[in-house]
Amino acid sequence: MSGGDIKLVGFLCNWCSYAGADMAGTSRMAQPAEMRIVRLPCTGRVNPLLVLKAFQEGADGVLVSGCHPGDCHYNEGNYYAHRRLELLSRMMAVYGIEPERFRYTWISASEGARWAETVTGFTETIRPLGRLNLAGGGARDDDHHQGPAAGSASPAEKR
Amino acid sequence: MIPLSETLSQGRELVAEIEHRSGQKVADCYQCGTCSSTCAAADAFDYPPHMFMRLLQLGAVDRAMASTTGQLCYDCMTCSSRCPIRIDVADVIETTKNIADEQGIRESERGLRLFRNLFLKNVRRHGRLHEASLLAWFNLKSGKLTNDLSLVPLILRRKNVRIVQPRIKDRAQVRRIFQRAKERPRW
Amino acid sequence: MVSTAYSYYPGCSLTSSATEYDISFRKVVEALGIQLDELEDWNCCGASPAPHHKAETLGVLLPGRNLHIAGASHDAIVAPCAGCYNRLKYAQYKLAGDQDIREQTSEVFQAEVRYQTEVLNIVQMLNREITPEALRERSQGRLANIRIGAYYGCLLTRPADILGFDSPRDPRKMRPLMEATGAEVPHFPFKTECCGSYMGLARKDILLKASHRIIEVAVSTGLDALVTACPLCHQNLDLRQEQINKAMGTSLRMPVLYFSQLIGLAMGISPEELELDALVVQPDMDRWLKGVA
Amino acid sequence: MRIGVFVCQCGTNIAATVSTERVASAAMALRDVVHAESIQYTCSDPGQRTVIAAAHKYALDRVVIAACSPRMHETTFQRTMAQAGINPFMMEMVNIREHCSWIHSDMEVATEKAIDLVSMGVAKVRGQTPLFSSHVPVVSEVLIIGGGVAGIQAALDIADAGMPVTLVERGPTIGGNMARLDKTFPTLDCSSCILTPRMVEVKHHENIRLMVNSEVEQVRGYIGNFEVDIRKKATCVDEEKCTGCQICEQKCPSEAPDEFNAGVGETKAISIAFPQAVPLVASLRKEYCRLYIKGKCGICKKVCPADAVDYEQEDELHTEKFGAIVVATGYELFDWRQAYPHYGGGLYPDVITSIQYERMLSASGPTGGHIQRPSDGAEPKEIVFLSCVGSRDESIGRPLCCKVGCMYIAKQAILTREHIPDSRTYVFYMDVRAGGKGYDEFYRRAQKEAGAVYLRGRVGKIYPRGGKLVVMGADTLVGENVEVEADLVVLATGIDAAAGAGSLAQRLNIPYDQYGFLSESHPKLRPVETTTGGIFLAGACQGPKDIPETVAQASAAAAKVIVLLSHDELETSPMIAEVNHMRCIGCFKCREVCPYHAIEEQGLRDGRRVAVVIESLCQGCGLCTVACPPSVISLRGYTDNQLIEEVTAVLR
Repeated sequence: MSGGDIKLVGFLCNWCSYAGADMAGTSRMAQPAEMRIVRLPCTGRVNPLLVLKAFQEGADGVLVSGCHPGDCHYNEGNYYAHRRLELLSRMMAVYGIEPERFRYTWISASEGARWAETVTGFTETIRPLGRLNLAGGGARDDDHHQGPAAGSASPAEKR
Repeated sequence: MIPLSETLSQGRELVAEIEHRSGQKVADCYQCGTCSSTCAAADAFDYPPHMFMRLLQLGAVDRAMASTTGQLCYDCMTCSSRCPIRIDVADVIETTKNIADEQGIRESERGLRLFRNLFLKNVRRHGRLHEASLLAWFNLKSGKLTNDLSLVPLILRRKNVRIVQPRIKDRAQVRRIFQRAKERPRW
Repeated sequence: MVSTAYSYYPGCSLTSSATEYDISFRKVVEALGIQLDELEDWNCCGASPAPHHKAETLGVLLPGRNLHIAGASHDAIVAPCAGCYNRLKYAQYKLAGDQDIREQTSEVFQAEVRYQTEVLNIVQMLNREITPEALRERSQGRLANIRIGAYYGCLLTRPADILGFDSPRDPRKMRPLMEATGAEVPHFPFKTECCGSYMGLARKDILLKASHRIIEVAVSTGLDALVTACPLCHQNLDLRQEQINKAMGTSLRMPVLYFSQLIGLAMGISPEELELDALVVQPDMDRWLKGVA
Repeated sequence: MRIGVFVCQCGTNIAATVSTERVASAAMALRDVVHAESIQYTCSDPGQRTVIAAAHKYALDRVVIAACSPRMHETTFQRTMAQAGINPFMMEMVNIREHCSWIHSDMEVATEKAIDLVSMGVAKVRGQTPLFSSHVPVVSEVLIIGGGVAGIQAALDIADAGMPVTLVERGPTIGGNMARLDKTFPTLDCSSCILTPRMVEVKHHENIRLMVNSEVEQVRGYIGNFEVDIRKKATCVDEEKCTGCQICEQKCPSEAPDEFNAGVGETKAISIAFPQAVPLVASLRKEYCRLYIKGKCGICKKVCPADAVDYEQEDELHTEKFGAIVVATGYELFDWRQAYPHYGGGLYPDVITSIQYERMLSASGPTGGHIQRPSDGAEPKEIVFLSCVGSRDESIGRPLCCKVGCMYIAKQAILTREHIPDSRTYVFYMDVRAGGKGYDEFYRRAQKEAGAVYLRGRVGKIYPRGGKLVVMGADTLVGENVEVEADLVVLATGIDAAAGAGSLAQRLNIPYDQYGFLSESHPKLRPVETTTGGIFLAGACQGPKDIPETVAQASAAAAKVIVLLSHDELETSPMIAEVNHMRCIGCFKCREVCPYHAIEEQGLRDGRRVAVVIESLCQGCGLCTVACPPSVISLRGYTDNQLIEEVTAVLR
């Protein structure tokens, strides 16, 4: 992985934020290179377990971005997303992950600059935190194995 | 003539201070004039409320601070209650005036300053205001000796009117209050 | 032990230029069988000259002291003066909303500040103690011959978010009790316009113009009287009515009553007891009470 | 599994910062990749031919194209796949331009990132299965909701194209707000002269079925196949029999408010809205009828020469099928009375609204075209117009501009001078918005020819004095307060969405804003579409509009409908949800979250109740996949496994 040591994953809805990221590109807005974008139809498709899976597999930060409330292409997908993701962000500490490593935001197709700022800000937040060490969190190839997953901490097991 | 390049950069900090203290945004004002049209004192101001807001928008804070608007506005808040943008115009004016006071910008409305000072002095000394004393002192100090004298018999025909200055017991507490307000006029 | 009586905060005006407000209020309250305990050693609220506005110290400390005293003994404090009511509510709002202000205030008072006593104006209190139905029952249409205007002015309703009493654009809380007197209460377009406040001494010109407008509209609305709950408004509109006429070259006549005087009349208390003689512009009581045995 | 990877150089757009050769060779190392190459312009004809040739040569069954945004060229390359004999959905695009080469400058960093992105694409396409679009037949009938000028225009356009139209109108006549106008700006055309012929055309058009006094109750189905319940309300008058003679109205003893004339004058409980109403049929409003209030009357039935009055008439419920729906529910005027107590709140009879004034201007209106003060019937000489009453006023929750107020005030000022030559008009305004063709000239004409006194400022208070109204305003240009002693005050009230627009939107499953205006799919490029396929918008239901704009949008919506219904069948996207019936537990959580009501309950032979996706309704948002407790719903093209593979491809 390039662009420094950390790995960031972005789950973006196709209609707003992905288009916003396209816009940032079309406008040639320089951004840090750690972000890897996964395109989805809607943030309502983002299963919290998918976010946790990303962390478990080695992501150091996960960003979810969709349409502004009221602007959802599917009318209400982002409201469901908001509820789930808000809950998820409050639960991060429980999973042993610094809450700053997870963020969700609303960026429209016309907000290229805002996307660029968000990526930059998010990357700069995670860089000082460094790699995520999921103690007892289970399999991660490039980390030391801490033995078998301790108790119920691993979301993967729960799944 | 307002040199905008200058005022907009030089006035920026003071406008920000006014906005911060009042919690209002001067840029919100769209100059509809509702505030002025409802203001019972607008005729007496050099700048009616909407123009006062405009001065702040243009960064011409000096002019706003020196205007009679702040001094003559008696804070009835009619403008604030009718503003279509919900700007608390009265608060913006009052805040600007207070900042002008702090900066020692001299009030041209001497009568009003005299009234306020005598009022507060009376309360500071005795804990309660005595309207008759206030009238007497104001007339004496302002030189308008017969001001409102015709009202005195009208007041005196009331029952129970206190002829002498009332005083509260715990004047020490009131002095402490004024002392604190003098040391720290704002929280 | 907290008393069930109201703590009563007359304020400075009610001891000098507005004693008829004090007397008539006490008469009404007495007739309703409610106990009033005058607030011990109360001080001036600071009125308009004490800087308040958002963060000014004096505007909290002066009324705060009264709140603090009342809090020791009473659940509710009633302030008939609209200005006093306004400042008490302001202080309460600041004290309730900001711990730092609470702490600093406690430091000045040398005691943990008590600020939670309920603050009531005269309209709120009387609405609580006598329903319009009950007043209608007592008044038996006593004032059926007259048309009166409810004049709210500024301090009773503004700023609405702090006072939370009534709409600042279209207040209506005085109306039910006023109508229960039997009188007609037509829409008074200037019910929220300012009378000129404390400008009387220093800038009479502004005040007289503003008050003149209110009286003029009251006359053209065909009112027999205005009713107010503010001594300053009363001073400007009644006490200065001659000055107004002189300055504007008019000969308007508009009696201005205190809310308590009107309610007292409806309850059958005599005009003399309610100190109606103290008014500069006298209402024609014979006509008002025509047909009352 | 044989995957081909094509890395586009996009001229120098990509190649300047990403080494496409290195990306291609790195791709060769990925599992199941049998071919990778770099192409200069992949989307060009030669580029596509190169892809097709390679597909044949290497017997590819999956393809990854690393190029620009899929939002740009996904359909292009899906077509290429079809030409190459590969299922179009077995292709994954990787965005190494907008998300890589254009935002990074370091070649090393950008190339590494591009390699990562390609491995994600490869991982995802490995989990892909062929998908096939299905086709649904299209009902060729069209429903238009609302019979104002927008609905009329759309109905006529579509009907002229040969498609059957049902025009549903809530009120007793079509014509909408435009029928209430006297003249129109900036040409001063007589409104009814231009509108009523169109209304009659609707009535007689062989392809249009007109349903007045009718409302849409429920909408089921999907694009091409809507099923709609329409309630035709009982009006106690048989539409077929009524001849519009108005004898019933003349004899009816029950007075009723005249809604068509905005309360200027009264009408009867049984009446015809206005003389040019279409259909010209009386209707009875029970809430004002003596028979229904007091239980005794029946005069209208006795006097009707056509025997058309039928007190027993009941509501009719029609269920019809439509292929497309045009919503044209229009606007209504803001009710100012609560919001502006300082203008009297409705207590002063001589403070009226602009539509009331309009009705007075109209020769066929209740005053026969005479401007009269409601208080005493006198002809006013000093008339004050207030703009933005209920517009651009945040304090009452209406920050929006009504868009037509400035112009209709100018029109009314000009007409006032024509009606009362010795009158004087005043216009309090904040800005004059005259941005249409001929509009600015028209507003200037109000000043120059009609002598209207324009005052820049808002009015703070209106109160009565000696039979006149004192209007206290500010002239912000001179910085002083001004006062007018007016005979009549006309409030240019703002525009609200029609009452019930929000609840109709809910029934149609289309979004709307906080003011009840219906939302278009895209403000620039899809201005008449909604986010629900097959439902289109026309006119002021979408936001304040003037007549030319409304008509233009109605024709645009009609064109969209005609395009849609010109096909016998519709292709549906296969990227939709799918339930694994074996493992479905029948909890129907999916049905609760589905914005499109695309989940239905189905009984299996073993007695279990399971969820089934209605393919033509599903829009592929994937909300259900997350809501499903046992995770047995998958979204084709975005399955859990695919997404996990995509993410982990670069993390591991």
